[in-house]
Amino acid sequence: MAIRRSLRMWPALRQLTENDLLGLGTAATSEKTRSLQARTETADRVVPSICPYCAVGCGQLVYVRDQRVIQIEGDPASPLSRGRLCPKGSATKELVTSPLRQTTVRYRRPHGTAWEEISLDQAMDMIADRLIKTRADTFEEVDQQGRPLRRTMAIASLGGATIDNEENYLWRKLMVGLGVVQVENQARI
Amino acid sequence: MTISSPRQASVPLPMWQGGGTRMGFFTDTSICIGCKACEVACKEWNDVPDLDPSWSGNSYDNTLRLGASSWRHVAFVERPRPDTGVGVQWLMSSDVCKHCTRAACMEVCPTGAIFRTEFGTVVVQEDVCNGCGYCVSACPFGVIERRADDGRAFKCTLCYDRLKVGEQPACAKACPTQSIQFGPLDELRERAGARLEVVKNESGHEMAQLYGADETDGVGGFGAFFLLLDAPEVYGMPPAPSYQRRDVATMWAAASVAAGVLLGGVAGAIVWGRR
Amino acid sequence: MVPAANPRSYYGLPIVKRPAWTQEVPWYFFVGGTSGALAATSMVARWSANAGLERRARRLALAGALISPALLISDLGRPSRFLNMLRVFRPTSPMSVGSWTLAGFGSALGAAETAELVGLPAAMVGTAEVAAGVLGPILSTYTAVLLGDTANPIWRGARHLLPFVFSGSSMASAGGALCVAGPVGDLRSARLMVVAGTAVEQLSFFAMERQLGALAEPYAEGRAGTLNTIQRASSLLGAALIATLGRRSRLGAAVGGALTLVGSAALRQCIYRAGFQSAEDPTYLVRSQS
Amino acid sequence: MGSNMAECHPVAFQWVVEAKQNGGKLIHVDPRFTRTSALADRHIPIRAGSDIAFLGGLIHYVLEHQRYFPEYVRSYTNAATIIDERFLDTEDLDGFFSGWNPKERRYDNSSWQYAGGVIHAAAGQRTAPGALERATVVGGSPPQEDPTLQHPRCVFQLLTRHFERYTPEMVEKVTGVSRAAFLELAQTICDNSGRERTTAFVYAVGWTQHTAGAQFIRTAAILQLLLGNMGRTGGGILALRGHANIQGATDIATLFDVLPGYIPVPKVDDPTDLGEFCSLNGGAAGGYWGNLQNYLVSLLKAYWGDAATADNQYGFEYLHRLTGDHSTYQSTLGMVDKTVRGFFVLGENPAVGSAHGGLHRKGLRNLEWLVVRDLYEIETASFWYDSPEIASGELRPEDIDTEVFLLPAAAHTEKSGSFTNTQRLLQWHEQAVEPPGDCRSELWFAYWLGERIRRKLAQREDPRDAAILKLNWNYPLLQPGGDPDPHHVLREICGWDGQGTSLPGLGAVRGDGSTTCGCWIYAGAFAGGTNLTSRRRPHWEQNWVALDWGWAWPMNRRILYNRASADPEGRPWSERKRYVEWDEKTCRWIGPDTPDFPLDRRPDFQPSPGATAENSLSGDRPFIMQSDGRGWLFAPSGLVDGPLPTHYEPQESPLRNALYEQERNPGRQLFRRVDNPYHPSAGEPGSEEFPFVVTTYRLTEHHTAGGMSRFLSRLSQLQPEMFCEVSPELAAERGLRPGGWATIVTLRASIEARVLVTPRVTALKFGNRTVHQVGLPYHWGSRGLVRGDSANDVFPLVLDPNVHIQEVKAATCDIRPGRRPRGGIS
Repeated sequence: MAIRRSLRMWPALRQLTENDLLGLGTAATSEKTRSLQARTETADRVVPSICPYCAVGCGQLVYVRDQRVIQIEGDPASPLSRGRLCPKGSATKELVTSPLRQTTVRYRRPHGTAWEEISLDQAMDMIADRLIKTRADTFEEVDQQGRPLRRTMAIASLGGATIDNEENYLWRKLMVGLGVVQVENQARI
Repeated sequence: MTISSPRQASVPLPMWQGGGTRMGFFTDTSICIGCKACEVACKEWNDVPDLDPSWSGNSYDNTLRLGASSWRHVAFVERPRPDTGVGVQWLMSSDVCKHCTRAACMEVCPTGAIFRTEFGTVVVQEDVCNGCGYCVSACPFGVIERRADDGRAFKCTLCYDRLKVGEQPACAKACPTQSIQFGPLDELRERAGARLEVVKNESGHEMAQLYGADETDGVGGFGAFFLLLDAPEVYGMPPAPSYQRRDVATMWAAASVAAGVLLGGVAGAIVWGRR
Repeated sequence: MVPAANPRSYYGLPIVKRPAWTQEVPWYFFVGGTSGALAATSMVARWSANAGLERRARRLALAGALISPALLISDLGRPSRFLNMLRVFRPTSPMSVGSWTLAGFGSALGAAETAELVGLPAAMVGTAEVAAGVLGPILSTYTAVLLGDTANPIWRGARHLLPFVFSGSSMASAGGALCVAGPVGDLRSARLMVVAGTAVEQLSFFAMERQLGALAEPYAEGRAGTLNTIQRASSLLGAALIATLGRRSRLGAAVGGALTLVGSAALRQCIYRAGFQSAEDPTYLVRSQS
Repeated sequence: MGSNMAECHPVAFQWVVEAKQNGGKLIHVDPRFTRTSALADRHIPIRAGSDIAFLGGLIHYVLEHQRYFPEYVRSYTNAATIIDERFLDTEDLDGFFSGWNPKERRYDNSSWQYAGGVIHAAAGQRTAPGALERATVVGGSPPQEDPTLQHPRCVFQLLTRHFERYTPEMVEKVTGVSRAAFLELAQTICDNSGRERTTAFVYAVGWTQHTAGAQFIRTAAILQLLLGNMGRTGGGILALRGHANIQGATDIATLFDVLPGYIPVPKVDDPTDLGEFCSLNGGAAGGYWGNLQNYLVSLLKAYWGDAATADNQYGFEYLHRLTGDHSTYQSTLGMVDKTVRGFFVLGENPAVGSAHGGLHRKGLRNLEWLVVRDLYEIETASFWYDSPEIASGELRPEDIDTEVFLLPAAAHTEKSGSFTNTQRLLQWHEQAVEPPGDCRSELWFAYWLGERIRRKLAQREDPRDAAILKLNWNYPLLQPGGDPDPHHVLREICGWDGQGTSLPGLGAVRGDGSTTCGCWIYAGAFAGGTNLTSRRRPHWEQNWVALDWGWAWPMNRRILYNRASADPEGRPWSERKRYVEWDEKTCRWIGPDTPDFPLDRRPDFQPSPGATAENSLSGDRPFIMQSDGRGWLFAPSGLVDGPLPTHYEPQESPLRNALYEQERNPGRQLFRRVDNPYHPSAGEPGSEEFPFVVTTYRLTEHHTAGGMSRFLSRLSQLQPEMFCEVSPELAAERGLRPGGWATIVTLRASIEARVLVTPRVTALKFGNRTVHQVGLPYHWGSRGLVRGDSANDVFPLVLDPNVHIQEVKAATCDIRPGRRPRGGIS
């Protein structure tokens, strides 16, 4: 039975049965080829997104299957990009799924010669302590003439052009609350 | 032995089943900005392996060729302006498998791994190819290649899987300036003809030409043809690719005669040798 | 910057790819070709009732028919998939035609041999032998079509002459093989095969170089050039020895035969190697097309 | 000009290509022949840093040949305004304006004011000198005008005189652009401006990264105003910005000198009274800045919520105060000098991404603690064991006492939020997957760090902590321990009223504490309680302006000042250029875009006496952010280095200033210190040591300093090595072998690069002098899949005085064949 079937599937015979004498077309196709399908068809959901590289703001569609990004490509609906992407935009999938990505907290102690792994919670606590101490040690209430300053000049922050508006807003709000003056981003560079 | 000229291809055009519209690429190099989005989009979609990073010094081209692991290749040509002679001209062109009307790679493939799809494109079936390597020498464009570590031959599939679900190929979709255009071949040819007029007359590129748009050329026209601003060889493409099999008959004839000579010779030797 | 070389090229990079094949392929051209000619010999020998020659030729041919597929399979990128060669029959593909030919050829020879061993009626042996004898010459020459049917300038440019080079060479090597293998007594026909074969081989090779003109350069340069010298020298020397000493001396015949075999093998290697050199320099292709 | 659009913004370039196919002309003025030039109708090579001379030449041409747009100039610009009689021009003082204070190296701009009053700038240096004593200009008409433009002290005449000597000959002498090429360009631009046609300028960091960067852009603005190309379709000056949200980060203000919405941060000498502070900073002036107090109070409400009351001036007293320039380069020097002890780096890579990388790495080494948040382990995180200084053996990790925290960040696919693109368009990206491992969003980081700090500080009773403890920090979380809801944060940014209803727009922002609004220019993005930034209506379902895709600030306006697309009477300048116009029937401004003007304000509207803010502008004043509603040909305030752009040589230049005795921008920010040496300039002894111009740029295949591209195999293989671009002439002169190595030498560092000899780099002739330029892409560093020396290492710290941006587009260097000595790069 199986033999007869596989014989029937033998392309050399299908050349005759499928009127593809030269065997250049369908007769030559394999089972796998006939059932081929684009992986975007198998996505659980398609998430609207925006390219994270330059400021043109090209529309992207993120295809997700089993909670993993399986493809990122242009969103044809965007009046800015009309579905097109540059090489960087086209490489976005690698940007977010690369095995080279840092996924654990790393800590380097003073004079240390190697990274150490610490928990995110511990890192957050240590950072909070450093910030509080440095601020307390260097807080300037007023200047020499007694004019209010209410700030620390011993803490600086750089970055923001690659992160969201909401994130910039919250970060600056926190820094203003702490009196951290030197909050800057790429716009200056 | 008379050899038929490339202009009159003798062998009947292999039909592709389904009779669906033939789809293809028109690459208009006059608006290519050399961004290589096509190269990246292709690799990302088709999971094509990376090349070892190496800097060539040939303008901005570090891919250098089409091959088993580069299915799109952007060529960069720097030279003095041919018209005025002063200033520079920087030609850029995204090369790809031509999906020939008469596809040598496919016709010589002994396993049936390479076949003609319902879209008229030429595709290698990775689950069938046994790496005989014949297609590599057969391709007039040096497109298809055997992957050393893998043994099988690979080339552009014109995103067969995407076409099957009505999507356009990854490179054409990404191309920012639509230098790479995808669509029904006859429409593309029309568009290209009109575009050529503009490029020649308005932009003043005297050498501008369509490459592979013409059914009567050596390989019966490309499924992926080009508008070039200069001769094909300047971009590393063959000037007049011809369809080897157009004189397959004479080749086999020669072989038969030669076989005859062999048989005759042997017979003669034996008969004569008897005395 | 693109050098202003003429004919122009893209940074001097190759346009067509160098062959993906390995050493086994030219060896197969040699072994398969010889074995094909031997099968023809054994067929004719049977008609001319030369049982000794028939059997010897057939056995040698069979040996070749067994080695050939081994060579081909080891050349594949995916040897495990060698059976796919018989997956389809593509008349458009010399390799497909060749695979089926080789399959038929091998089985025919095998059948002939077994039939004889188990003492089946002579007619059966004969039929099988005829089958092999007819397929044989095709096996010897189709490989030339296989090379001619590529985009490689130096092969493609000679597509109508290569078959003669191959048939002549196969005839010569078949004769050579017999000279090495056989007793001095009935070597006359084998010697004639060597001389005639070498003549056809060398003449058509010469004509081929003429026809190729500038494209023939690789035959004079690099490894292909060296192999060319070797093949020409040993073929001519072999033929000369066979024609002279081979008459009387068994040793002379054997040495001449050996030289012929070397020449014939070197010839295939030379042509194969030239394909690489021809592909690597884009100017050959551009010249051949402009 | 100053942009390589095809390479740095390829997808936006599709519109240029399309315009070209519709008959548009593309002219690329750039030191290098780039992939943009390849597609241009014409490429004009220019000496890096000489753009003001070039644009000034165009202004001179337009004025001399009367090619300006008379109606537009007369009604929409301050051409007729008469300037204070004390004003003296660079023509009078050979490169200086009146008011220069050599001791403090700064200008007092009181003599630049409108005669009979002071005027506030819409941006930049907001405070006008003596604004409290003298009458502030309010309303459409400044005190003194001459509509005939003949008055010797009217802006038009001053402008004419200022650019008198910017002749085609002078342009050739300064920029290296031939007289013929220049005139052809000038012709083209004029022919393509006016009622029927418009010309647009596109620029990027090629204009900003200079010691007179702000003035480069000012020059283009003057030209575009004269030609009537502002506020109209196909016109304007388009800034192409480099990062997904660099515009938003500027708006929402992770910048030291502005609060969200460009509200100035109080300086130490500003009044402590909220009202006084506002009027001093433009709050008493005309135009929309007249509502400064509304914007500020609503922001303070967003920051301190219920703790912001009338009694504590809505928390104005909580705000810290500035004592000068506290920009990032000052912070870097602070780190080097150990006054800055702690440093947060969020998705940036100063170790290789900022000018004078060596100095930045020195700063990092002198820190007490450093927090780096990124997707990959970038140079700024690994400087202590992997940097040129370590490689050279100059230092060992053991010697470095900085404590480093590297926190993995979430990618844009792992969080929801909005980006503001280069055209002020807010677009929302949805979270697709959960971030892996310890990766977290900056939203999470900011919120939870704040929580911890507040919890820790709550225990101690320190009055200095009031601002942080009273901060409104109540945000709904997506899940326990997770991110705050980004939609809620955006709502706070866009603001709500007493009932918590989202504000319909910036007009609804109040100064009486009844509204909360985190960024007044974003007010309206959440109108009707829906997140308008997440709108994705396909472009084929709407008109070409596509107002239903995302949301552009302010008020979803896509072309700013688009009132100027109609004539003073409100009629389109031409049918071809019809955009926004006055509709008598509905008594409204109508058009495919949101009119950038009070919707129902008649063209013939005249303000009632005493009216303030936008109500003080008459109906024919399109530039509603300016206190006089006009486009400023002459900037009486706002800029610290002059009311009119003036050509100065870069800090390091091979040529002397051909126009003035004063070589360089007098106001530029210098840092004379041993670790920041400058090269002697033309004429000075030793200048011949560094005879070539060096400039930096990006390649399509990489992104800025490489943090988002060098770690990606797909991109790395496309541009795998650091290289330099030199002309065949320079290669011959210096014996540089194509494909070989070269070392670029400066007093800051020597870096090596592969040599790409190309005719795309042209040697410019200046009389008998040839100036060679060396081009350096700045994508590489010591990390990633492809590595190389960092171009930024060779540049000094020297800044534009207005915006404190470094000059990396023009400096001097030497170049020699071969690799750099292995002994280290500095």
